[in-house]
Amino acid sequence: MEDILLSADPLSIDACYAAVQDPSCGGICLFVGTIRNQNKGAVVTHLEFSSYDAMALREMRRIAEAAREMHGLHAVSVHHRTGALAIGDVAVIIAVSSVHRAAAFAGCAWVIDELKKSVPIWKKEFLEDGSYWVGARP
Amino acid sequence: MEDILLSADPLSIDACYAAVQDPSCGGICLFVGTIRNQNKGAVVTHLEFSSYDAMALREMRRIAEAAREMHGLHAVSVHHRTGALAIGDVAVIIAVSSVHRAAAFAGCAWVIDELKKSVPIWKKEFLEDGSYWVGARP
Amino acid sequence: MIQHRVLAFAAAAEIFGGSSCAVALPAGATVADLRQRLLEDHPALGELVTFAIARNELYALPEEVLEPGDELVVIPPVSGG
Amino acid sequence: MIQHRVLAFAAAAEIFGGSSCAVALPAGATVADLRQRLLEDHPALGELVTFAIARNELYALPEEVLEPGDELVVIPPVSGG
Repeated sequence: MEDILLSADPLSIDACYAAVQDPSCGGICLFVGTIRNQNKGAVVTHLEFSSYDAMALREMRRIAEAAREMHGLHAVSVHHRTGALAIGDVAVIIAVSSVHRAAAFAGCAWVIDELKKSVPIWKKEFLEDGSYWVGARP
Repeated sequence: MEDILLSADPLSIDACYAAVQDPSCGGICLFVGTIRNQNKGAVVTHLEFSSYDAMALREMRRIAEAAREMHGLHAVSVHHRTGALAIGDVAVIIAVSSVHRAAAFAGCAWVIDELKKSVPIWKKEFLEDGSYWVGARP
Repeated sequence: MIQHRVLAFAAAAEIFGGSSCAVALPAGATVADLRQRLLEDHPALGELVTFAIARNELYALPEEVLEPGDELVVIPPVSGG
Repeated sequence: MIQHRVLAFAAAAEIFGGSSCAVALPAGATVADLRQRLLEDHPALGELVTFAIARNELYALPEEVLEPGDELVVIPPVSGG
């Protein structure tokens, strides 16, 4: 089962947990990505996400399905925020369940790695003296 | 920072998350261990934990401290249930925060591995036709 | 010639000066042709670390032939998560 | 001879038939001596995959010398998590 969400509202760890929990599973691994107050030494004040929603949802689902297949997971939940976020806000939650925990850890790490590589979502960091799209330019 | 709990009451994922969350950290990895409805093909009806509380708390703290040191983590939370649990109940929660996510995954996996090796807590599984202490006998 | 509408997000939208631009290409033109034309029309795209082109919500291969009505999108380096 | 009280949990408590047992050992006896005596007094401990002995809430090494008043505990294979 895959549970995919792109939302302008605050994300819920409990919702992701509930989406993957199952009596057959002994291990659930979650990754929660939050907004840091600095990046490469610069002070970050806040952040905005831009997203190509239809393709982002399609890519998130593709990654979740591939993770289930590759790592033999029971269920995968991928929730990502959109819009303006403050320091400490949750940007992304990944939750995966499996019968044994090694697969849960490996699958969860794989999902967030892939998400950061291919899902069309862009982060604009606002510093005290300007803003820039993260990773866009050398 | 280490946050250690051994509790007869239901565990809270939100409490573990809150204990480790910090504006300097971009990644939090959680592991949630739940009671499975079967083990090696046998149907499990419920489960009881026995624990040597003082030493269990001491070992949980030692593991959390070692994980922080080894993996450069910001904070580690380790909560474990005691008493009688039903299928699907949460037995253990590990949460770790770090500046970068690779350390969070590695540290969280290390903590649950170590906990299962050395923390003096014992699981009695109740099957439809009897009960046994998990792992005690060959 | 076929008129294509090309959408852009994030750094690419700032380079376009808007969320889309129009590109006219001969019938049979490929994704590689579109890329080259975009770089000619908007040289600042060359300042990006890289960019991909999505066609109908999938990452497109250079040799894919553009069809009228395709949803074409410039994808600058992603940074979600 | 020093009287030691040895606590037990889980499978070890079932073997003891209670949460503790008494063991008398000469002064200077080690954790290894205690282990041997426990196996003599409760041969069923040998049916466990293994067991450790904790002394004052720490896993004890075989050569450690027991002191009067030590908190000694038989630790059968743990299975938390």
